[in-house]
Amino acid sequence: MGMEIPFDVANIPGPEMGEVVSPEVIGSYISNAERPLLVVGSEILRDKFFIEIAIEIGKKGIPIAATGHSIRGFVDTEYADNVMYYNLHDLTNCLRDPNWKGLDGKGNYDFVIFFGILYYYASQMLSCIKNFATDPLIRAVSIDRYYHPNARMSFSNFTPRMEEEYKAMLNRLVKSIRGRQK
Amino acid sequence: MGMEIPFDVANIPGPEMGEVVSPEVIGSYISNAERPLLVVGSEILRDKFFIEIAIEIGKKGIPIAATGHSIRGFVDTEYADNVMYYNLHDLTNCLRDPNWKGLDGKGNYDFVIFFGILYYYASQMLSCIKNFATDPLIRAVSIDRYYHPNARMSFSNFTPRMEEEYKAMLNRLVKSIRGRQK
Amino acid sequence: MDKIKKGDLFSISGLENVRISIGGIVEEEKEWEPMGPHPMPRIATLRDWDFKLLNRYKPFYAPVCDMCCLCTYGKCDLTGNKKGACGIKMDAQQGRIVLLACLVGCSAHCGHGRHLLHDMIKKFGRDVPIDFGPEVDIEAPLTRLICGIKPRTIADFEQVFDYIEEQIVQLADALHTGQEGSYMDFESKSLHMGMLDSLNKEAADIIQIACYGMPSSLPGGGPDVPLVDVGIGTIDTDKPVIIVIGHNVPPAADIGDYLTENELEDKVELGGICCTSIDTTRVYKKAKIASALGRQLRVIRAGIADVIVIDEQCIRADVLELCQRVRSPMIATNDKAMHGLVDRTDDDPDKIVDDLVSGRVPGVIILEPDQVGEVAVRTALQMDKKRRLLKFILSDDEFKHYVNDCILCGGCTLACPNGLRIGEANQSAAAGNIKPLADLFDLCVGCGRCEQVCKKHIPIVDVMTKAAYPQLKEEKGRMRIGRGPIWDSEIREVGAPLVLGTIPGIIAPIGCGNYPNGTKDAWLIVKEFAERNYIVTLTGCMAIDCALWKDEEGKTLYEAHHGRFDAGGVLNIGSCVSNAHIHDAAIKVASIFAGRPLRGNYEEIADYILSRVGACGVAWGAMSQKAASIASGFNRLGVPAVVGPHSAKYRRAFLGRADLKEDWKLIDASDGSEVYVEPGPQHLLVACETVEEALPMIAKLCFRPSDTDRGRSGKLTHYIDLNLKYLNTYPPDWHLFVRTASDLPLATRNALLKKLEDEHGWEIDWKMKKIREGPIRGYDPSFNPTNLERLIREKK
Amino acid sequence: MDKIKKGDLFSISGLENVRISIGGIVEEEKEWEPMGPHPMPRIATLRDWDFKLLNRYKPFYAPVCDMCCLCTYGKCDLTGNKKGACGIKMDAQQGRIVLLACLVGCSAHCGHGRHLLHDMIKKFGRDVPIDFGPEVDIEAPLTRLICGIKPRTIADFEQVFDYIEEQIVQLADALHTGQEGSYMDFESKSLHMGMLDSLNKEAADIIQIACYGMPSSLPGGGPDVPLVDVGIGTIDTDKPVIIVIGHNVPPAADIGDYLTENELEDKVELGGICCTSIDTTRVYKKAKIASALGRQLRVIRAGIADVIVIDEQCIRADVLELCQRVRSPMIATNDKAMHGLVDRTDDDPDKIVDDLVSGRVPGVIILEPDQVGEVAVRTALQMDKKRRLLKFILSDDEFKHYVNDCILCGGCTLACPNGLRIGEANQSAAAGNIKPLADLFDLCVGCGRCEQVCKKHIPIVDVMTKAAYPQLKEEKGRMRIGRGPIWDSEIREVGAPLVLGTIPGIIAPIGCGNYPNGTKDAWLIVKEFAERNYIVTLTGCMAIDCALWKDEEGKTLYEAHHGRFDAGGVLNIGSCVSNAHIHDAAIKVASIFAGRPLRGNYEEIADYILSRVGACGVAWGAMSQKAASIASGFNRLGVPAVVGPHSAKYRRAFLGRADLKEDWKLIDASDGSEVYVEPGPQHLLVACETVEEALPMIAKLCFRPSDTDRGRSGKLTHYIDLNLKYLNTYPPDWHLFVRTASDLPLATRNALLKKLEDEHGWEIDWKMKKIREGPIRGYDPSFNPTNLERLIREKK
Ligand code: SF4
Ligand code: SF4
Ligand code: SF4
Ligand code: SF4
Ligand code: SF4
Ligand code: SF4
Ligand code: SF4
Ligand code: SF4
Repeated sequence: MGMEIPFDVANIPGPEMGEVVSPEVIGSYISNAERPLLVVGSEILRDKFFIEIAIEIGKKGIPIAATGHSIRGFVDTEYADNVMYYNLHDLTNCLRDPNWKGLDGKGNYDFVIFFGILYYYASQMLSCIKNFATDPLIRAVSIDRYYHPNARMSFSNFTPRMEEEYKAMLNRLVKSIRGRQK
Repeated sequence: MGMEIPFDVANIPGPEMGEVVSPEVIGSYISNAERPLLVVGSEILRDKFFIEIAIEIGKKGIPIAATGHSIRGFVDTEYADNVMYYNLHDLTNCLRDPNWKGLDGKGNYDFVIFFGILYYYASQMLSCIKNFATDPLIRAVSIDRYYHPNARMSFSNFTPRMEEEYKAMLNRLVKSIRGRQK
Repeated sequence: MDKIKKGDLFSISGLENVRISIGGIVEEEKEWEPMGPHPMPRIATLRDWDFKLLNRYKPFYAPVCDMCCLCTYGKCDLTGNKKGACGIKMDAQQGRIVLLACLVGCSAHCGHGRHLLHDMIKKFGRDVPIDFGPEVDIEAPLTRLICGIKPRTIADFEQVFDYIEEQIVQLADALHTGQEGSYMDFESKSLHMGMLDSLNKEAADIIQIACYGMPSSLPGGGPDVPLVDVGIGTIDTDKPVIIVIGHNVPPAADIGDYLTENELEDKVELGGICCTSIDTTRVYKKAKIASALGRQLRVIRAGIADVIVIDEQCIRADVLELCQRVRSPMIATNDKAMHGLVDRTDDDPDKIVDDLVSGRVPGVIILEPDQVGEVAVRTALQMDKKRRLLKFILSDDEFKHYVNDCILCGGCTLACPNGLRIGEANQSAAAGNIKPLADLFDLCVGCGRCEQVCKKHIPIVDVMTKAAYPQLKEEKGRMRIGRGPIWDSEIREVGAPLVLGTIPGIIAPIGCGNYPNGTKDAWLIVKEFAERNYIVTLTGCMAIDCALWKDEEGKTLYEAHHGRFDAGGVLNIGSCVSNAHIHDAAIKVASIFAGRPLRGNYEEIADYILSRVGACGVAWGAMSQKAASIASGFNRLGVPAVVGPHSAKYRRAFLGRADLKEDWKLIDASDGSEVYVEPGPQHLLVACETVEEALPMIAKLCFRPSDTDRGRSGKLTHYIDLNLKYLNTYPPDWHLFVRTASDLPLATRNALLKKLEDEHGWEIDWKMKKIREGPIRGYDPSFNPTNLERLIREKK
Repeated sequence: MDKIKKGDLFSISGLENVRISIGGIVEEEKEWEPMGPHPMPRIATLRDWDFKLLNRYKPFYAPVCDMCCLCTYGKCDLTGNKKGACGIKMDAQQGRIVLLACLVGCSAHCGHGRHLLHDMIKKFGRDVPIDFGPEVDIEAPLTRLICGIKPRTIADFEQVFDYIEEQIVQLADALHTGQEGSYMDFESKSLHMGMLDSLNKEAADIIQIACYGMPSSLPGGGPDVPLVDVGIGTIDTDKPVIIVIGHNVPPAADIGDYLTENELEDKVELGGICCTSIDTTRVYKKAKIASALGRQLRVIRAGIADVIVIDEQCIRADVLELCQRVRSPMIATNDKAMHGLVDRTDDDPDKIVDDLVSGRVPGVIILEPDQVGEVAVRTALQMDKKRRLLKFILSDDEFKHYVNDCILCGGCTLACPNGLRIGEANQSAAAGNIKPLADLFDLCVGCGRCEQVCKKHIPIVDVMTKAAYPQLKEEKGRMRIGRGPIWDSEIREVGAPLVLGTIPGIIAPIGCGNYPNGTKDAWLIVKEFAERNYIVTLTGCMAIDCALWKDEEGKTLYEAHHGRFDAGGVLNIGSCVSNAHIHDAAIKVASIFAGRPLRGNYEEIADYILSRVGACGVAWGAMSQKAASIASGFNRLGVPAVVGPHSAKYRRAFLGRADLKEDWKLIDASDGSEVYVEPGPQHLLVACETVEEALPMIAKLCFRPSDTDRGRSGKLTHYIDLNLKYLNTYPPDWHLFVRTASDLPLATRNALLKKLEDEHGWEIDWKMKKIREGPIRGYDPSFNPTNLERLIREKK
């Protein structure tokens, strides 16, 4: 069980709650994943920094599903490589289907990173993945400034005062991801 | 939040879950309590050792409410000092009333120790105390071989193989309680 | 009257264009009884009565969860009686959850009853008379009491269900986010729901008794109902076996009919699980009871069924998967539980049987009960041949393999609702001693949670079953079939002794099998009270489970005791819905013995029962939402209940405070004076940790302010005696129930007087053998206790 | 017919002893329409239709909790789709919870409707005719469709509620532990519940329109309904103020009557919160709308009410405590929400007023609506004087003190459902900049959770209100009063453009105010679609909230747009129950425009709507259980809905898979051929993260297979345009909706053809400006899409 308080304090789902881990742990999981996917939400638009982080992750060969209206951020930055709008509900629904072909038609993913998505909506989608995307297992993690109990792994809560620490974490994360063939 | 798995794995009540602590911590709380109360249940009858522990605690000046059919253990051991049968539901109902007069007519308690009570029944009563006996605050703890999330403080789970360790914990607990005027 | 019936259409000249349907034919009402003050009470009608109860027996809450997740403002954290986003506090939220449980429970009975009524009207017509023979005049006490209706035919229950359904929906409305804010009002609503549920049950059981000619006071009924076989061991697996599961008997009845008509009664076994099995024995003589709910998983997994027929309620949600595992085709017969199957109602039976037998489909839905018999029986006959060689009990080798595989990780124990220590038992078995494992069999409630978490994929339930197999094969009990209503003539006999207290009480063990310690507790409870000359009335799973055990002479309790509603009787009233007859018995005491008006007069009758009828429900294994509403129904009528420790998870109890004098103020109806009385009954709903604690508690909750001294001395005897026997000590509160020396049992009077003097500081007049000072009140034989001001005859 | 009415009693010679009550007068049915295949459908009746929907729009589950706590076998851990002790798996359990939510929601409407009917019959008699004036012939489309009944008077709705109540209870039965095991069947049951709920709402609104003469197609109704004031700022606090809260209008109507009769209309303010306020404006001209649910806490705490009258639903559970805090006496008028108060129905008004004004009691219960007016008004008049000097808005000093006290611990943020960063805003305010705090006011949903956890005991809500006070005082909007039914004549006008697609769709923003980002989203949604010539039909809190904002010219959307059911209209249909008229409009398109039979013909009509009527519900702030059942009701009828992100906590969505060709197979009813179509509508129930995402999604869900090319090109225009506007890019799936070149908007056709060629590899015949290869299907103007085999006219 996690030791952190969920960002929404009553968001205690049950016996299985995500671990709080360092960026490097997540980075290493991403590096070792067969088919990782980065799912970004509209909160990445609150600061150019976050779009850049997403793009940096994308540049390491990781496809991006842009949910909410986050796609604006990529369009505005003119990054169009391997990024695609998807509704988050729709995307999660696809993820739970082992036969889904993925964004590239090559199959489903095994490691999913949530980034910049409205807390409670993200939490519910993580819950779906945790409970139903089990065979084969999809690991879903969060790299947001919230503790996400429904994620397998998550950072802890950051207050606005800790914004710089959080940004540093994201930089560490990017650094720890091994680039891959796209 | 606790780090232990509840003995009943789905017994996750919410954001406030008891701490796992050492016998000495509980002992010191008991020692410093204004009016502590030991509540024992029928599981103390499974081994004479547990009755003796209860009696030793009782001898430190702490009154005992014997719930379930645990009173048999005291009668058989001929310990009758400050021990009284009480139905656990009834007792908890009294505890949540700030105006209750207590077993001795001198008023309600501020620190309640659960010992040897059927896990799930105890858990519910601890939940009642946690949620409703808040003004003035009653701290209820468990010294059973189970992790009790609804208790303020609790031991962790012991398997039957760890019976000796558990007994040693109880001995340490007894030792750490300061005796008081009865 | 023959010519016009409800539902009829006729025309009136001048109105040819209009068809007029008859809604109801109302016979002159004066005929039987004038209407009381509260016919068809709505939510607020009996609220004053509820608040009287609730002020004495204050709702006690123990949350199972500190959060609320009922709307998307949430989840909300209510820990420490905080408010959620909608403003609800933890206490009200708990009341709301209790109301929700009662809603689901009450709806289950109502849904079942209404469904049954539709089917019965379709099969037998609207005019099936309600006539239970010469010994039952008051055919439907709850219906009269609550609705003010005297039902003549089954169709008269339509208006009863109309009323109940409307009220259920009104109460469900109150569950919505942003409605009720007071836990007291939530509880009043739960009590209302409970009362409706009692009415449901009466209606449902009366309808099925009337339509199927189930036992009543006709010959062979009542105390004389026959015994049937109970237990997995009684099912003859050499024959094709049909197992019915659930609560709604028509499909099973149709199977019985088909077997009879086709002279297959001795060739095919018809066994059942849960209440359907009890009711099947009431309609089909050769039916057997395989088990109560607690063994359901294991009976199915044992693979004895060549076909399984489910109807509604208390069916494992994974029944289809379980059936597939042992290749038992399944027939679902009710729209409430369709399990994703294809609806084959009205399809050709040949095709259905063929699809089932070939395994092309794992099961089918047949919603017409009268189409079930043929398909079930023909499928069973064919499946029996196909399944004969299949083995579902583990082989010795498999067993050994599994117990050896166990790594004692303890995962199963943490998953087990009863915290059973399976790993250690496996270890013993691996070392050659299977007893610990076999012993777990009865402690296990058969839920299957353990297996799912075992990292070694040990089929724990099968392993346990294997270890217990020798004893399981010998699980052969006997039970009376459900007798239905208590006779008016019986009430006439026992009315006085009950109210005066000389029959110490009616003990009603009812409901499910979520026992803390196995089925034997059920047996012990019945035995203890029957032997002490209480009247023991059982229904549902407890009625089944207590039949599994035998005394030294090999007799079950049903065999060792008579079946009369009289001292020492052990009565199986029937399935869960039949427990309405226990309410009815209490109501009839008030009506027949005490002459209280019945019609639309709930409050007065409940007040009477609370003060005078020493009845106590026991739901030792209460588990379901139905149990929640059943208990609430008993409670509103003034009948307390003792429940097992799992029931603390119902979240709410009704506990009296013996230490608060003000809570025990009654009125003497004779003169309006206020009387402080002993706390009798002390609680309305209380859990005990162990059966040893429950036995004296049950006895205690039989005290009533109206007890005569003779009655009180009898009750005291049992109360003290059960304490001494099971707790090795006197109860700390026995003196509260002493009003006068003659309240004390003669045999021990002196010793008890001495104790009162020594331990409680009472003043005893030793010469007169009288108590001078001490009791809460003296004994006044003319005391006419009530809680209702309006019943005061003459203000002093 | 005058002489015999339902409920009448008369005698027949020879049967003097018997009274016959008339149950229902059934006029010759042929009169209007022959009965269709499914009158009064039961659980299993429309299951095939449900399974069709569910196989295309597969239930998607996102648990809010991984455990189940519904019975005492539990809690059970279902994580990872494990089974509970009863055998239920996580997926079925989620379906069960959804059914539970729908049950509570549907019961709320049914409980309300039935209650209203009782009160209305009592007040106005059974014979109030259902007559909505010359423009409305099909008075009750859902009632005709589902029940096969054509209601003539309000009493005819008794049988409608009888039917609904019976079905609700049947469905509640299925919630019991050990019933349904398949999530598909749970969802079919939820859809059934949703359908019943739509019927509830229609019945309730028709009854109140009929009894109170609310706007319909009589003069001054329909598009011509007047505007009323909306917003806290519109309440004149210099007068005595009465605030009504809830959903059941009779008590408020009685207040209006009393004010009118006593010529107090200009002396006393009658304002309301939630749906009661909307309905009050439909019966009392001078009524104002203080706010929707999201501001309820703050309106009460602002202390503007001299008396608060609650009825049922969407009332804060702590309303009594809130009232006491600002010394507003409270009158509870409904047995579903009694808040522990004393029932004073039938008591002397003088005494009640005196008790309330003196503060002897914090509130009273008055269950007779017609007794409420006098007490409420007289109390308000007296309280106004007493309360005049009280101040409930923080002083500048208090405000400063509190914001300075904040230690930025973040506790409030963790407690806040929207995660609002209050601490930082306090910090700004302490430093002199109150804007961040004031800005939070609209983002806050007014739940009060933050305050309870603040260790510094900062009254956060009051602090925020203080900061926003200047803008709050200016919160003055205008809204059309609820117009009720869409006229048949309007349908005749728009039927063809809607089905052909030239009016791009009906957008129905409905329901609660649990917005992720404040009320302005509601405004934006309405504005965007109204300006694009969609028909925008609103009800409930969204109808209120969108009225709070104004354009540059100071006009609200209701002022800037007409109120006709026609392109570009912005219609307030009414309170939540009024949204049945949106179903009705879709049904009438099928019936009036397409001539489909209506009576008892749900499946065919739903099939028609799903394939041809481009309607989309928007419940951007959906929060309650009612919203769950409302959405399910729309969905079963074939209308998709877009919901806000909080709605992911409803646990279930209905999502189509554009990538699975097999899911989009339709039948051409003309010849029975199978046609693979574009995914339109792609989802039945889907959440969007932000309003920017929702706008294109709503447009997308208006595609229908039946669109003509002209219609399709219009829809495509808006879909692409909204994507470009809010997401800065083309939608990745726009090409799926292109069947032929003429589907493409003329203005951009070439560019789009180029994109199809370049980006999607389609083959374009550039000479003919035609598409040679690429689309899922070609455009066939004679295509007659259906999902129902039985509708095939002639098999090819
Ligand atoms: S109330 Fe039950 S379902 Fe809801 S969060 Fe708590 S345990 Fe989970
Ligand atoms: S019903 Fe109330 S307490 Fe429960 S989740 Fe909704 S707002 Fe929170
Ligand atoms: S099946 Fe029996 S042993 Fe296994 S978890 Fe359930 S009660 Fe425990
Ligand atoms: S979970 Fe399996 S391996 Fe672990 S103790 Fe239980 S039976 Fe043994
Ligand atoms: S007693 Fe309980 S478990 Fe048994 S059949 Fe009845 S409701 Fe089900
Ligand atoms: S209903 Fe089923 S899953 Fe829920 S607590 Fe009961 S046994 Fe467990
Ligand atoms: S009242 Fe407003 S700020 Fe406070 S917790 Fe609720 S939504 Fe958040
Ligand atoms: S909880 Fe109170 S002190 Fe803490 S940040 Fe919020 S307002 Fe400030």
